[in-house]
Amino acid sequence: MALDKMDIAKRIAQELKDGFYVNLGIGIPTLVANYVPEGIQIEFQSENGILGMGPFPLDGDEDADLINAGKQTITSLPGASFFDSSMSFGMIRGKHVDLTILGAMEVSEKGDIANWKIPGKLVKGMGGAMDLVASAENIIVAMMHVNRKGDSKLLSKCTLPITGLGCVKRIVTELAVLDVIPQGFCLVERAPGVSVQEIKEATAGKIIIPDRVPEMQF
Amino acid sequence: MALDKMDIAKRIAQELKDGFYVNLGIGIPTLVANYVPEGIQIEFQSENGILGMGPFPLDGDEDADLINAGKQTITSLPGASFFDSSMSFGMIRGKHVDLTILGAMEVSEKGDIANWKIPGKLVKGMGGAMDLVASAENIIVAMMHVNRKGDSKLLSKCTLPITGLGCVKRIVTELAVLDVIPQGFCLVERAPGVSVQEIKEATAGKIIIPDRVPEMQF
Amino acid sequence: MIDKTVQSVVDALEGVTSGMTLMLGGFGLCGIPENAISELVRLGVSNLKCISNNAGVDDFGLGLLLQQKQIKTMIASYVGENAEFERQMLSGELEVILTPQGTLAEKCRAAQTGIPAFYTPAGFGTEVANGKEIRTFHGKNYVMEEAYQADFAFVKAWKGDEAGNLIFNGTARNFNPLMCGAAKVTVAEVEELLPAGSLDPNQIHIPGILVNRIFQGQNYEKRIEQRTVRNI
Amino acid sequence: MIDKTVQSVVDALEGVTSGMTLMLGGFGLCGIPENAISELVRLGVSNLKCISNNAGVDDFGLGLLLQQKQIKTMIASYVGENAEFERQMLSGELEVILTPQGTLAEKCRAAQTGIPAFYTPAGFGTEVANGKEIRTFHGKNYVMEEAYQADFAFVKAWKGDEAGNLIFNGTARNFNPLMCGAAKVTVAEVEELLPAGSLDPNQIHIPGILVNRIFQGQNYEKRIEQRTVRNI
Repeated sequence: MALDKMDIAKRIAQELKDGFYVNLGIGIPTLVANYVPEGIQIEFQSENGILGMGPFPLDGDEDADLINAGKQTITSLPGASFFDSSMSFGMIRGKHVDLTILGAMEVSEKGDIANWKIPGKLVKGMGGAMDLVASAENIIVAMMHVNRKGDSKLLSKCTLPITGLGCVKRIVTELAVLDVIPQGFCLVERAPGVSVQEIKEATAGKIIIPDRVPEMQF
Repeated sequence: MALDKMDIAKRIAQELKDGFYVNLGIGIPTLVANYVPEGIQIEFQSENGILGMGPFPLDGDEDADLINAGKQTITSLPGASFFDSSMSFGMIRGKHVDLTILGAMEVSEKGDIANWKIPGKLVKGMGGAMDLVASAENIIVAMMHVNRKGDSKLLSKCTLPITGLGCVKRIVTELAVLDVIPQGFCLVERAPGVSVQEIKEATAGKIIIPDRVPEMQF
Repeated sequence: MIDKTVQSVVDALEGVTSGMTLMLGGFGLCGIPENAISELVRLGVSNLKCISNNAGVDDFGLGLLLQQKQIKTMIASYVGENAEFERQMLSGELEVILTPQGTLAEKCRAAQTGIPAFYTPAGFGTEVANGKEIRTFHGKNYVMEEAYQADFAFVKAWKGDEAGNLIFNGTARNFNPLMCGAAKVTVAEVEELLPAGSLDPNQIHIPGILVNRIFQGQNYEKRIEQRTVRNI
Repeated sequence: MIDKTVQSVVDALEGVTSGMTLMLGGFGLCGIPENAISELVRLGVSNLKCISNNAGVDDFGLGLLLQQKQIKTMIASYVGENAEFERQMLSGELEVILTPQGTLAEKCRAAQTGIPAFYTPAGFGTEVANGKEIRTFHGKNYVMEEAYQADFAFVKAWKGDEAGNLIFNGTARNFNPLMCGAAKVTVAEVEELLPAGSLDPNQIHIPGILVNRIFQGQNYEKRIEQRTVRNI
């Protein structure tokens, strides 16, 4: 059975390693913060200028001067720091952030990502996405395998304007975990009950199927 | 009579204008701080990371963490700030410092300055001088008109390795105040009792002598 | 101490005219120069080119200038959440230049610090790099980006002193420090204006040399865009 | 909170080997990483390339490494006040690369923030620009300078916490913040190491993400190079 958004976030949370600084995009990535494995220490960076971001505040504790990149009210944890946007993107470009998790409209088998613009529709802007994907060593995309029209979002080549080239390392969808390798999308894990055939059919780009494709474990 | 170092500093202090941020080099320039005219507000920047530098501390009040670019112990005035070297030279390159006063070994009639290296002798380094002269809009050189061997330091072309090109606006020596103009050194003022002829003889570069050359006023 | 205080927002904005390029601090509605924006509306200056990470919402922040059609060109990284903005952009009344957020920050900082241009990996291979120099360093591709040039920068700080020294609060810091000294004239409005000597020189985020005018702001609304709370 | 503390200077310098490129904070003897320098002497690593604004004095700071002939290449802006340095330089034992002070600072900051290269006016028309790209922006000439690449950065802060957050004091700040995160491994020594949460997040000069190891320094001498006092 295909995963829901919570499950996608839960699966991605397994990628978190002790001591990681992590930047979470808006949408499914934000949910990952709810599933940090026990016993490991993670710090969340929000590119508008905080490291050591905590949970949403309690009702009445909101501070207009303390928000995340999604403009939501947040809190800070002990050991947190605030900084300006230049320092924040300095951390990102300087590869000090260990893991970036973000959404995508399309990913190509070369690891290109498109997630900021649909020509002819309203363009809201790339925000920090282009800086993040151009800089991070370790990028995980959280997205649905197919769009609302039923078309695959894992393509041989992106059709939408590019956000960054050859940068995506791993993709977690409602159907599968896939790695971007030189030959294309390599199927790493299946969602529980989802067949290799289903994933193959939902993937328009070149997909490499190892002999054994384990189910995700939660 | 030729000026002494104190008088050179005193004459340069007349160039200070209300609201100026000023960077003082080592040597005669440092003395300028002692002669800030009454009624004007000046802030001194030291490129190692302080704005609002005050006088030397009283005996016993020295703080190892509070020095100027000459590595001397200093104090800070109300309204002072400390910052890192990147911000400090950002101020300098960004033309936020209004006036730079520094020493020189040679100045050319094009406004080139040489003050960091004598080939064959020990080279101590340029410190912040190259940043300062490349950036400041307003550079005054404080120096002796001739060197110890009696050779002029105001030349048609610098013989020593250059610190910066075409940057010096005004020169104050023990003999005169001169401006660098497109035609060469323009004599602006004479030291009290010093003749135009003396200045002319001490100047190897092209010198322009206006009809009237007033004596400096103190 | 060089005194940078002006008595009112009216004095603070003296010299602002139509057609100018303005920098405005803030991320979303967080840390925006509310007083300066109100005064820009009152002045009615138009044909402005605004550099700001976002464009406000319909009835707050830069949205107030959009309502009056005072902005001709908007340079930002993200411009959602604003229906009037959308209408003007789609009708062609408003020119929009979208810039990656980190590049926008660095272009401000470059202007502040006298760096005319720098290289960044952001935008390589995208339409953002069109017409820009591409260069390889250590096997990776970078785009050359130039410093902004602006007439006025409007920033909002938490505390400030008469010497123009500024301290920001929380994530309201964002682009504000980078815009100080990045334009010909920098105007800072503060929630609390203090005598020189009140702030610890170690804790000053922006030294007064980068600020031309400072004034005590009034009636801050500090609107929250996405009030989000937890239940436990 | 990600804990960056190590128990001793020995642990802090684990992995330092001969031939490495090291960044060392400080201006003159102000704000230098005294403990790290002592440990480098004890380790006896040699053939080092050191990036530091100055080279210490004969018997303190980087002068201690020079005494043991551990430095092969010195990148600095000013190297006076050191007779042994002079002797090694003149004899050709020591290679010296002199760099304008602001350029040195910005090359560190570029390494910290993932900017591979930038343009600066400093050094144009001088031997510092030899072999470097020259470029004109808005009618003025600039030199292209690249980010440093270093193995270890050793910095000294005033206060720090377990998360690696740092606060510097006075002009002992200088190059220290810019070297944090500018090398593969950043080691911070502090006069006072505090539990996470002890420092105001608004007042942190360098966030812990830019520091890999932090330790409580010992026996700071904090020598003054030019003790200068006034008489009144």
